[in-house]
Amino acid sequence: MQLNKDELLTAYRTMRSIRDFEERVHIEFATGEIPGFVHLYAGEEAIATGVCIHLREVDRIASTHRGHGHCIAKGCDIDGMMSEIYGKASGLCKGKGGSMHIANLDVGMMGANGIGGAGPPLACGAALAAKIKGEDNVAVAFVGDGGSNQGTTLESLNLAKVWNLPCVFVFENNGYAEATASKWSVGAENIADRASGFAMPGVVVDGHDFFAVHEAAGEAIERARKGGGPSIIEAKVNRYFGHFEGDAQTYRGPDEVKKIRETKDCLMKFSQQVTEAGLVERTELEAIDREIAALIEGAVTKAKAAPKPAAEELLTDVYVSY
Amino acid sequence: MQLNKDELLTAYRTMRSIRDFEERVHIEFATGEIPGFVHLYAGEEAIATGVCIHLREVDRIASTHRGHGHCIAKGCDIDGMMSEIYGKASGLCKGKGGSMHIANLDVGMMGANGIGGAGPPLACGAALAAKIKGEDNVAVAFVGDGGSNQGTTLESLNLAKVWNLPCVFVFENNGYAEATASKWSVGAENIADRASGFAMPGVVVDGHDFFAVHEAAGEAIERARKGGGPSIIEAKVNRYFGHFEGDAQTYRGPDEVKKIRETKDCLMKFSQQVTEAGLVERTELEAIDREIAALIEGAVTKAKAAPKPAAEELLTDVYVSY
Amino acid sequence: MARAITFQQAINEALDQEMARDPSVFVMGEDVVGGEGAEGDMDAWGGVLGVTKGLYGKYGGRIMDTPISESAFIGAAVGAAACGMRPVAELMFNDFFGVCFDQIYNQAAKFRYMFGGKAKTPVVVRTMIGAGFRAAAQHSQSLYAIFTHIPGLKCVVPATPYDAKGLLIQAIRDDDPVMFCEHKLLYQVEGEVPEEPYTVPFGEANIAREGKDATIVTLGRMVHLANEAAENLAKDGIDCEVIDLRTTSPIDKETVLESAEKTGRIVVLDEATPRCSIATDISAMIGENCFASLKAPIKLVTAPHTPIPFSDVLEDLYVPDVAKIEASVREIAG
Amino acid sequence: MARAITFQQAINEALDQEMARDPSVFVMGEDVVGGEGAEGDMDAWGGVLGVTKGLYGKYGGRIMDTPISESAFIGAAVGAAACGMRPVAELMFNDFFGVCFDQIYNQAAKFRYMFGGKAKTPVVVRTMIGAGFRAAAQHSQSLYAIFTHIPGLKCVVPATPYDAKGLLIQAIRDDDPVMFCEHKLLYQVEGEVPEEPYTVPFGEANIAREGKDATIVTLGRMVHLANEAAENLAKDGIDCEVIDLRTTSPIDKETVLESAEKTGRIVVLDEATPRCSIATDISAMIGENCFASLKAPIKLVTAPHTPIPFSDVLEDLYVPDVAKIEASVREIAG
Ligand SMILES: Cc1ncc(C[n+]2csc(CCOP(=O)(O)OP(=O)(O)O)c2C)c(N)n1
Ligand SMILES: Cc1ncc(C[n+]2csc(CCOP(=O)(O)OP(=O)(O)O)c2C)c(N)n1
Ligand SMILES: [Mg+2]
Ligand SMILES: [Mg+2]
Repeated sequence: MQLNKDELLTAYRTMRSIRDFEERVHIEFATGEIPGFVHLYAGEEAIATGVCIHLREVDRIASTHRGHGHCIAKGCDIDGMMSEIYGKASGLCKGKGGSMHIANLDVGMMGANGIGGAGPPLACGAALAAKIKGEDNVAVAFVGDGGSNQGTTLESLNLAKVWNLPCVFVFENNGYAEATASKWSVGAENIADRASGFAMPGVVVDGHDFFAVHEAAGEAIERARKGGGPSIIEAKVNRYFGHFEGDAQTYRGPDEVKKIRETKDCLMKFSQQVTEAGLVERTELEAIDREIAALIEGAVTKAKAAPKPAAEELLTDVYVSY
Repeated sequence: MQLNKDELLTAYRTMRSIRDFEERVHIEFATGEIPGFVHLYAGEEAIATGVCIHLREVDRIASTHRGHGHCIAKGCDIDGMMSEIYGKASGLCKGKGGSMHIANLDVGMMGANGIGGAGPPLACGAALAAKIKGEDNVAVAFVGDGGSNQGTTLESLNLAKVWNLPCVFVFENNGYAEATASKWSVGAENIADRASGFAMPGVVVDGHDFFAVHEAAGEAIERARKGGGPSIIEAKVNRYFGHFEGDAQTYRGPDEVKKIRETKDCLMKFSQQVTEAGLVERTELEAIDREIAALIEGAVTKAKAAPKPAAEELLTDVYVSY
Repeated sequence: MARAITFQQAINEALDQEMARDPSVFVMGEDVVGGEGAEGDMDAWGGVLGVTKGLYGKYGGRIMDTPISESAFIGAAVGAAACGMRPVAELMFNDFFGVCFDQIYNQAAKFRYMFGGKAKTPVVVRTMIGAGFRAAAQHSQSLYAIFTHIPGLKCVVPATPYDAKGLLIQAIRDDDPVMFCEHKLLYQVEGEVPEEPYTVPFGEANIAREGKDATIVTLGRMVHLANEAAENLAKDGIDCEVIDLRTTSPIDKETVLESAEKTGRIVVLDEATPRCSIATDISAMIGENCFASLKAPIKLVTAPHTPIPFSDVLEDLYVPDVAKIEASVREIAG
Repeated sequence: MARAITFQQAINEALDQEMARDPSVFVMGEDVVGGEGAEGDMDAWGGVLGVTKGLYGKYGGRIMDTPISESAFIGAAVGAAACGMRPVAELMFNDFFGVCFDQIYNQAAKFRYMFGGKAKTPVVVRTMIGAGFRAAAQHSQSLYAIFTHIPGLKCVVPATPYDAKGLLIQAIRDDDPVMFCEHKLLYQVEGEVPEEPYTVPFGEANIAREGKDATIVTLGRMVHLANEAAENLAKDGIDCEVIDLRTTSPIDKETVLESAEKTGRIVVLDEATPRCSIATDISAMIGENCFASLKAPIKLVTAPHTPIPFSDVLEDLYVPDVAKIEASVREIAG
């Protein structure tokens, strides 16, 4: 699957947007202005980006508590996201959901989710809807290594197989579920090893490598779209920040993250590859960097300035009719 | 694993007890005197028997809604069981549980269970208790093919692996979950194929063949007892009666059961094998047949004659203290 | 045209008519077809008690068996609903909610609010409730208090074939997630049911019987027992009003409070267990709003705070009966 | 010796002392140790908010991390309890009950009854409840009404460090399954707590403040708000009694009813959502039993029937506050 220049720039822009968004939230959270829990996706950008670049707006994704990257990759508005994280009326969910519940069904983003393993059944549902309607839309469930052990996830694999759903399960194995290592909590060498027990293809890819993710996702999504049923992609990756902001991460090796940032960073690798291959000029990437920096700056400024939700909002949106 | 004569006779007695118990409940149910749902184990006797013969009283089993066979094989009192099914005060659970909730923790039988997939977590708990106490007891979870697709079951496999529990998962694949064929509902060739996704051994055996079950169970239980962790045994088998009594079974092929009874019946096969090998005399088996016939007759007579629970029983046994 | 059909037929008809009307309606659950993958007949079961029987022949791929994976398939119904479908998922017995409730209460029920009003999740979960079937502790519960406790969920408990049909059609057309609770002992009850599709609105209680001396507020199967008790009491000159709530969420506060103000004497009758129940819910609502009109304490007639026993004698003591209802009304009747 | 420690330390100490006393007590949950399998420190977390920190150093194999598999590990706790152990399993947030409740409510809670009195399942499920943490709709609920609804379960909601320790020790020693609900906003609250182990019995409410004009019945974090409201009201000559239920199941009917008879004016205060709640439960109980003593309608002060909003301004409106409590008392105070 060869990507053209536009696609490469789009991929870079998405990854850069996620990175800058997360790095900025990290900084802003420390000031105490952002309430609640925030789980940052920095380090894992290649996965959301490499998968979602294959998706149309009508394709759906279900996400996790660590959802910012998925949201951005699936086309959620960045201003709206930032405002949501600040709990403002201008937020994508009017400030009622917050970081863990950002969603925009209009662009096929079915929601970040506060419940580990809640996404796969929902993605099965999106895939089922497509199948019943006779549309060739697909659904993707992003799941963590921790979430891979949840019964809801495991039974969704079986359901997707049995119903032959156009559904792809992307396991983001970032090595940890909170402070627990995936090599302990996943009772198998790879999460992808579970695929054979549900008679579906399963592959392991380097989650820092946009091109590896892109290729595996392309195959799986294509297969799903053509009626070939579900599959598993396990992307081995790392998260740069703590489980949530405030996590001291003493469970990690001393320079664990530093080393990865220096040797495997997805943006670094991508930039090197595309510039060395002469596909893109470094200046073009730098232009994007500037563009995104301004975008994120603007999002934060707007979020801070925006009003909080009005009191009436407490009681609305519970039901369509009651 | 060579069985001595006593062991062979014990195995036969257990299988015959289960068969006669179930055939009789089938008949008695039709008279309308037995209330509620009854799920019969006839046809599957070799599994419960071949597994439980390896277990000591302090080893534990968790069962399913189709629990009579497991109860008998683990040593529950047959009079008490029959009375329980009739809802009598003399029942093993004072008539408060019924067929779907027969239990006797004193003999390591943790209960039949009305919830599909509820047994595996409980068996993990029994295994964990043994492990923490430093005892070499094991636990066995019996699960149906239908129950194999329940998230609770699947995540128990992982937990047992991660904690290296002395736990064996015995999947009784009798071809159906209610009216749904396992070859449809299980998204894999074999349930045992799931073992590799949890890095544990998994084998498929003929569930009509006592010796096959006995051997596989012996290995798995021995491994568990010695600290070698969990494993899966899938026993392919058939049930002779409907899902529950009253099921017309129109989803089955016309002579499906008849053919199996004639060619694969576990009691028939066992008798042939042991008599042909000269290990046991046919007359010895016939003596057991008579003994069991009397036992079951007695159980039914006692159950019918027994009083119903007293009204006070409604409010007792809810808490130890309240 | 109304004819007498059973409660079960009424539900089947509601599903049939809605599936015919709207291609986005589909049905799924364990053995709602029955026979998937097997050698013999498809549609062998049509649900464990035959309620969905016959729909497969008409709608094929829109009625689907599922593996025993309630979280996955009910979650799939929720996900499909969020994507524009109108799924009707069957949770065979409401007792099984403990393996899958997250998808209902944290997902379906909260999407709209969490997403700032931008989601709509029109999923119906049909589920069997109720004791009296000798089905013991894990197949006989009535858990609608739990469903009612959850903001974002609606909860329906029909008492008659007429309501079963009209409320189910409403549930399917409704844009919010609905728990639809069917009492297994009502399936064979007959009643007049129009042939054409119609809806019974949510949040409108049915005054099953008008009366002036006392009010029995109840729901589901208990409505029939309340009516019977009321008839018996009428012979002694005690004229009871019987209110059938029909939906517990939304609740018809107005009808209940009006009746309470009129009679001033209330029995709340509920076959579920007593703590934090619909019975306490109604009692508290009346207590807070009709204080001045109450002539006697509000009596609660419920099951005891125990699991449901298997033995028939015990189960018969467990479920409120006509005698208990009568006695309670007499206790407070002036 | 009593010294001031936090609610969180009180819980840690209760676990510590019970683990020291009884080798059948063990603790499990997601990251209750924290760091399992990782390169860095074990006991890096000691629970998501550090409540179990330090126990690993003392009890090693008796405090165990788990995969994210609540049904499996809570079920394992239930199974181990049925086999003679006294497990304390942590369900990190009570909001997660929807993925594992079957093992609690259909298994642990019903074993004894279903098995004719022959089982004993002394499992404790520790779980965080409560709003006010900006944790949004899926991490802020208070679901104790659901736990209370279930026969066979006990449910504890401590309000003070003293009670947290004594009730947790009681829960561990208790032979029945217990839901132990810890309000996350209470963890840093300090109070006097004896160093030695002690139990606070179940089913005995605490009269947090004596008074004669009105009674506020409440629980958990709301006890502190009720006390504050009572102090403010005292300045205006309204003398409130504050009853802290401590356990919702069993419930201390006697203390509640006595106070109701004494004051005749009741506010039930509960931070959970209103329908089929502890608030309605208490109100109905008083309404049924103290009819003649009531001088005013029983007021319910609760959260609204909505999911919990994320935004701080909305969440602050969601949770009952001192002003609302005061206003409600004034409304009914003679
Ligand atoms: C059902 C459930 N259990 C536990 C939690 C608490 N929790 C939130 S995130 C998390 C770890 C998730 O790990 P993983 O799936 O690997 O995702 P990651 O955070 O690494 O992206 C846990 C245990 C939860 N949200 N839901
Ligand atoms: C959680 C749950 N879902 C559904 C059911 C209803 N049910 C009872 S038995 C059964 C089929 C079980 O099939 P299987 O596990 O293969 O066991 P078998 O009956 O064949 O022994 C079903 C669906 C249940 N009891 N529990
Ligand atoms: Mg992870
Ligand atoms: Mg089966």
